[in-house]
Amino acid sequence: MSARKAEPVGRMNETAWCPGCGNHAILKTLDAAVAEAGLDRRKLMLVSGIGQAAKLPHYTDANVFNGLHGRALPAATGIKLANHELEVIITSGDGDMYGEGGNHFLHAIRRNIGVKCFVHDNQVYGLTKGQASPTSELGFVTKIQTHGVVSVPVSPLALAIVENATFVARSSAVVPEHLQKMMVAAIRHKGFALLDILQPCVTFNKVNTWQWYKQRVKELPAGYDPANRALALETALKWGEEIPIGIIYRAERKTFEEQQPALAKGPLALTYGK
Amino acid sequence: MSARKAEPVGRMNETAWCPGCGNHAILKTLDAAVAEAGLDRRKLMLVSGIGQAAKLPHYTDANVFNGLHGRALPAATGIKLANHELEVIITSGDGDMYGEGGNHFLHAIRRNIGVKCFVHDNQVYGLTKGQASPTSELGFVTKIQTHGVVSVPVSPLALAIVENATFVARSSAVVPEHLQKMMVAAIRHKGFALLDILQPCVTFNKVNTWQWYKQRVKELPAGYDPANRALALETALKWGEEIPIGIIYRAERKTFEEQQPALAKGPLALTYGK
Amino acid sequence: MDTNIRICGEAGQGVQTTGDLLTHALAAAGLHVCATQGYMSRIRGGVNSFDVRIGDAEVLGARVPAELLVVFTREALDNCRSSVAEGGLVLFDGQADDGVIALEMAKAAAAAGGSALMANAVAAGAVYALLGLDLGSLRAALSKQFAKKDESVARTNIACAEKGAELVAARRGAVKCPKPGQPFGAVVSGSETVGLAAAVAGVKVVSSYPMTPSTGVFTWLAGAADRYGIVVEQAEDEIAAINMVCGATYAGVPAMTTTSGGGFALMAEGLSLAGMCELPAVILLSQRPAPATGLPTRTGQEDLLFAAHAGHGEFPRAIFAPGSLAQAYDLTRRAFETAHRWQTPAMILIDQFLADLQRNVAPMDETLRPIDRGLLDVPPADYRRYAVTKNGVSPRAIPGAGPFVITDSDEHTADGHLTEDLAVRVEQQDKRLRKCKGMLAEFLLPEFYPAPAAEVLACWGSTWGPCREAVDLLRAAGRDVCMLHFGQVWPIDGRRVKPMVAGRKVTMVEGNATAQLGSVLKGAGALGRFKAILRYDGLPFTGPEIAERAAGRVKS
Amino acid sequence: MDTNIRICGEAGQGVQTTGDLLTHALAAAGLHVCATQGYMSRIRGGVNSFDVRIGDAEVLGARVPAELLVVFTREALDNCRSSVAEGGLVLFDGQADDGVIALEMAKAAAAAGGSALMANAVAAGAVYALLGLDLGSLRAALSKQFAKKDESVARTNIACAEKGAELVAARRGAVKCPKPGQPFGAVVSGSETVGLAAAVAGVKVVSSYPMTPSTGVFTWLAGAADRYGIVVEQAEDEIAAINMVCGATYAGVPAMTTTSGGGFALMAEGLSLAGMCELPAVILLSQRPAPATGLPTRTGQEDLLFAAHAGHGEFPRAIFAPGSLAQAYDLTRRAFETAHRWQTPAMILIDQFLADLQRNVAPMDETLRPIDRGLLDVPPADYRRYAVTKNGVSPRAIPGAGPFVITDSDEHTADGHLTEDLAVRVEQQDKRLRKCKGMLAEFLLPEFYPAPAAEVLACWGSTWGPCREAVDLLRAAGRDVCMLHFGQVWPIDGRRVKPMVAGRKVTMVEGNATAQLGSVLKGAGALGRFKAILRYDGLPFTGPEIAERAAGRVKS
Ligand SMILES: Cc1ncc(C[n+]2csc(CCOP(=O)(O)OP(=O)(O)O)c2C)c(N)n1
Ligand SMILES: Cc1ncc(C[n+]2csc(CCOP(=O)(O)OP(=O)(O)O)c2C)c(N)n1
Ligand code: SF4
Ligand code: SF4
Ligand SMILES: [Mg+2]
Ligand SMILES: [Mg+2]
Repeated sequence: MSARKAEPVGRMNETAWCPGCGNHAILKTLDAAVAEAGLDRRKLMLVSGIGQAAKLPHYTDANVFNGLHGRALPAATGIKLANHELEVIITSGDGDMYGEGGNHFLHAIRRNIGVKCFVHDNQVYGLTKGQASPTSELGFVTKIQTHGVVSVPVSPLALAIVENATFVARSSAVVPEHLQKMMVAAIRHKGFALLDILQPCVTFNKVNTWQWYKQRVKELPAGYDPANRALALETALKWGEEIPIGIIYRAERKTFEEQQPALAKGPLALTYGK
Repeated sequence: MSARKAEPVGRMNETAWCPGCGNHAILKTLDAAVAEAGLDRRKLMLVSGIGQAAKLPHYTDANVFNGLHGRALPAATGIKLANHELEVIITSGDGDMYGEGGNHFLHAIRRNIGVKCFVHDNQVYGLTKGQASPTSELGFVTKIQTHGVVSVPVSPLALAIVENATFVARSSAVVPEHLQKMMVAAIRHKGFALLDILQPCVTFNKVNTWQWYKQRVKELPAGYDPANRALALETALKWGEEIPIGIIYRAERKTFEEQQPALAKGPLALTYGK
Repeated sequence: MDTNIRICGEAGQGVQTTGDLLTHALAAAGLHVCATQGYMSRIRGGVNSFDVRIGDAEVLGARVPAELLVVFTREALDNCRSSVAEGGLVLFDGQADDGVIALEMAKAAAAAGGSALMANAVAAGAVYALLGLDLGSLRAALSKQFAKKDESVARTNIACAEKGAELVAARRGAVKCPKPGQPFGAVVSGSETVGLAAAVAGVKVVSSYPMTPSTGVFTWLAGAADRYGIVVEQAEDEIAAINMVCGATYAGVPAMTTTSGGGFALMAEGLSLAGMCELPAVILLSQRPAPATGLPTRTGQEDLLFAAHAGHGEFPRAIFAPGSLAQAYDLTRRAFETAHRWQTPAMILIDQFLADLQRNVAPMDETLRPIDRGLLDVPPADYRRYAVTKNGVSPRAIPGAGPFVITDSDEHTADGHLTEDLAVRVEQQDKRLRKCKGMLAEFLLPEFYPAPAAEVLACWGSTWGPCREAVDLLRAAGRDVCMLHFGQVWPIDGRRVKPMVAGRKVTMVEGNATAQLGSVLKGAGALGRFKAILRYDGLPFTGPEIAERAAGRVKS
Repeated sequence: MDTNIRICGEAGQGVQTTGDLLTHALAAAGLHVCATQGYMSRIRGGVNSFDVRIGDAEVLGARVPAELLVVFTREALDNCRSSVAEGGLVLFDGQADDGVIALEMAKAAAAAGGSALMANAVAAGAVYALLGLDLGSLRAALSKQFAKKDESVARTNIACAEKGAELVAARRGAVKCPKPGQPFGAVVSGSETVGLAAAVAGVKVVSSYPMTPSTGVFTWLAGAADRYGIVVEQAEDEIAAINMVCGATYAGVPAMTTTSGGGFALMAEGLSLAGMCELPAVILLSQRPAPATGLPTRTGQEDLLFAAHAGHGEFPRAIFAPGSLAQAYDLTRRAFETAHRWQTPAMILIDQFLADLQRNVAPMDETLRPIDRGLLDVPPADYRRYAVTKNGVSPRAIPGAGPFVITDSDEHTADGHLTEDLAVRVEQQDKRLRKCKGMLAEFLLPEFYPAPAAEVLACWGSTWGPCREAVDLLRAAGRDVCMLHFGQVWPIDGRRVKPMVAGRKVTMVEGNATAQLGSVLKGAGALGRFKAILRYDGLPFTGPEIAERAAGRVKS
């Protein structure tokens, strides 16, 4: 048996993030959102891939599945199928979710599986020291993209809307109050929820800084109708001097779990052998 | 040395497709389009993955790279980078391109690499005998999807438009003349071109039949402006009693090849060692 | 004695329907049947074949000569004619010829009031007549087949069968038939058997991407999902499939994915994840000839070394390779049990030959008998997922009720949290690798048939049947030879295998070009020099072939 | 003699900047330097370390005791203090203590008119003074480093260095320093060397997905792309990377991908494709401890067996594992040559230790000397890509000009068209596997150092340096021992290796837990029983450690 003293296992004491990183705010906000949503921590299931963002699950009190780079979504899907009473939240990076994990992103949305996907979108690969990510802007110079990025960035929100996602929102680490609202709303949503969180990476992204995001993020106008898909698409594609934040699209659709006859009797993991 | 008699290698004599399959029409039309576009066959490079559609390259006179299931796009990208004077055309299935190959689909478009992507979209997995594909309709019953498909189908065209593809078109094997026009236009386009081709699979798709497609496909109205992205998105998402066909979206953007300094002196494969 | 009936024609012409019908009917007639298939990677056209080999005793595999060949096309006739046994007959939907009986099947079906589709009933009726068998069991099989349709369908089909029999009545009994006994057992295929065993073992999540020849298991499980309470999901790709399985096992249910070589290659990273996180992921790997796409619908045993070493880094795994259908049932269950007992991935290696093989065997238990997941009843408050233990197995709990269950693909502490403490790394890696010892102790010893002899034909997986037949043939010819069949191919306990083969002349019989099990045995110190009988053309071995090659009559 | 200087602090504090500066400066001072790094998988915080070991003769690896420790934080001090050699000194940006010299580096930088960032120049200056060295080479190094910036930057940095020297002037020469000779060679790292060799060999397409510790090679190539005319593309994932490489090689240019274990796992299917289509794909696999994510920034040699068997089906491949920097250059080139000569994939196995290792070595040739692609000058009109040949290598042409070049991941005819003709399958598989014979004939024999002896320490890849140092130490102590280093680890020509080790006492020295090369050698019939010295905690071996363990002074 391990020599460590026998206390309940909870969060790690210290994060491995840089001082000033947007991840700190996201972590704090997540804790607040979990409290506000009144979640039972024992049923809280955090899933992640690999990257700086993906370390988050270790820093709070929850069940943790910190899997492979890019594979948070299928792992979360498997977990949700095995026990749909768990509140499954993914916290992962833009590279993780839209780069290596792009195919799962496309197809998990189609399923409308009830997992909440919080993407810490710092528009860069943090953990591997600053290469471009799928959301890096055109011209972004790195040690790999020495002449600047030439591939147009993805628009994760627009992709999700086209894919018939049922909850598509954007917020940012620079507006923690708004972020908390979005997290709670995502948690309360029944199907798949995408929350793209603009996050400053103070070390490797010198373009999209705290300041940069702060100047640009702008809450959706009162009266904005998230059920209007065409409007939502238009809104999702906005990026520039103004970056809309809020629930950009919302729809109702049966979840994947609801359509699985095998789950009718309760979570498979709990009814096993019964 | 092989015992086979020494003739120039060309197409295979016989296809392995079912009689009545939409692929026959696509093959014939491709040959006509290649002729119409005046392509030099020696520079014609057909790339495919695995599936029924993916067998096409063997049935015409061209260079052939018939690679792995889902991986036509990265292989084609590698080929184009090595020799950008080749006319690179992909002929692949909906499962190949939007299922297994989904991540490459997302990212090849961002690059605007000059390959032409012809997707034989029969809304089913043909070669593996009739499972649902990413474009199968809700409720489509198969031996795997015994209660019918519950994941909403992808809209490849809308995805491509959101991704800033520069040429996005739809046609069908049921309208070969139109198809030929689209193929020629795609070939003449400079960057990445997506041409989604609705194709009856007479054996495994008893829903989306020749008849079904014929009744629904409808050419875009005269005066339709393919440069209008919002309209293009709206048009791309139309599916039902009327299915628009034609060049749904078109834009200008530098190709990936044009932005590679290393390619300035000519194709890498031809300037090698010089 | 046994008789071989071969049906050949294009894909889509009813080769398989006719074969399936005959297989079930002849089994019901009280014969031992063994049905095997060879088909091309296309949906229509080409030349497919379906062999129904019937005997008055167990028949374990195919053989080349057919006493009766049923062909639907001229191409099939040209292709298969050379395989007709001396004195054998051909039933051809075309022109009569020497040894060829013309039977216009579609026309006959029409004459009997049926559709062209019912040509297969005509063919089956004719086969029955040529074998001199009573039509009773064929009628019953047709009634059963169409039980869910309007009663007239079965009736018309039966009329067609009778028409077929009538049309060849002149040659009734022209093909020698083994003597039927009491009907027994049920006809099952390898795919069905693996699927059933998994369902019975309690698999609850199956996530796969279709790939021949693994799709049969996947499809069977999809069909059985409602009955056994399983979620069966077609993943977007194989990477998703294995990661869903990892997630599901973490959360507490037995889960499996089914695939073939190319798909398995994509799962290698996920396999390593299961090793690191100590997840009981089960993978069915149904082999076909490779590299790359290879021969998608053919058989081979080329993925053993890959399966044994797939995934980066070092972690324990078990690989089972059933030979018989009974073993397919038992070892599938054993794979689940082993994976759960040792909390590490387990694989089942079959191939197209075994997947498609059908025989009538003792009925298999279909009642759900869920395996023990090895969960703590009540995890203590200070529960640690990766507590260091003597046998390497840590107490397992699942998330949701009690203390947190924390798992990480990075190296981690006993808590499950990621760590860069290098001493902890060694402790955890040692812990994981300690399982190897216990797993080796549970190694399923290879089995001799019929008993140890001077000469050993060593094989694994599906080669069991053909190899056993070969041993029978060779022994009948006076040769002191036996089979040694490996049902588990990884890890191999070399120390226990060595004495089994020591002093014997060993020939590896494998469906690959490099004698992969041979090198595993060599590496395990179990075997020194050996000869090899190898086949990698995509077809399964046959008993007579192995016997001839072992006897040195053909070059190996 | 040699002296070890260790710099420790948090990520982001300039540990690497200081280390790099000292490495270049001390090399310019005429010392032999060997710099090694240990860092955590984080961008800020933690404890990273950078060792600069300097000698009056070649230094090949690290050692644990440091004569001089430079620490930026209390945590680093606590962590590393025990590794200070007896009588060694610590330079600490904090409180003085027994053997600890306080040096407020940022403050000193400010005093010298510099910014806090220039603390590393202060530290370097102090190190120089403690070693009793003249500041000349340090000044030159700083001038060179900031040559592109305003001249004042270098000047201020130099002032900082002088300030550092001044502040410890009282202890000038307190740390023994090897005697500098003539400055020679250039400082290069393993990553740089592999990148350079690939560029020089004529790689034209590099497609990778970032993954430590392979990113260094990728980054170096990106930086050299314009100079050498290379397209360097960051793929969306590793599957794309390998398939782009397959496409590019098919179309006629040398291409490479760089990755580590997890990414390589995702490439297994693509590797099999290269085997089937006979494409000269080159993969740089830079190893780190696994399974799964493991220890992302540490070193290990755990992927040999996986690399040797990765990919479904059977096909030839070659795996090189350079030990020295010179070998990294030569074997990278050899990988490209082998891949092209045999038209099959080749791999280069390095690891974090070698990737980050820096030494001053004889300058490497940077002129482009493109390898022979092995293309037909003018393909004949009846050209067939997969014509069957005696040595298995078919004539290679590229698409675009002459006859069609047809390739298929399915089994194919000599034409390249897919086939289900099983005789052709055998012919083609035999053809491909025939290359194995020729490749084996080219097997790079392992090398003895200094000469065969009764006892053999056998190792591969990056263990070369530490193992060689161990042999020197053991021989100095009178032991009849030698090293046998494998620069090629697959395929192994067992028949030629066997006589090299026969009759000698062999100990495998490997950076893994299961002696993987040992089992490969066993499987190749080259080796029977062996002992093993293994390490898998993520750190590289050191010479003294291997020597002690070989001498039995610590348990292996
Ligand atoms: C299969 C695989 N490929 C590559 C890596 C290396 N890797 C780790 S994190 C990462 C990218 C991280 O970027 P992102 O997901 O945006 O997270 P961030 O660090 O920016 O939060 C990469 C490429 C890996 N761990 N596994
Ligand atoms: C890695 C891998 N997974 C699965 C397969 C099996 N497979 C071959 S084709 C195919 C799907 C074909 O569907 P689609 O791409 O739509 O082509 P179609 O046959 O319908 O033209 C699959 C799943 C494979 N060859 N490789
Ligand atoms: S590198 Fe960037 S994303 Fe990572 S912890 Fe530092 S600031 Fe945050
Ligand atoms: S199965 Fe469908 S897609 Fe394939 S050849 Fe037949 S009709 Fe065409
Ligand atoms: Mg990021
Ligand atoms: Mg399809």
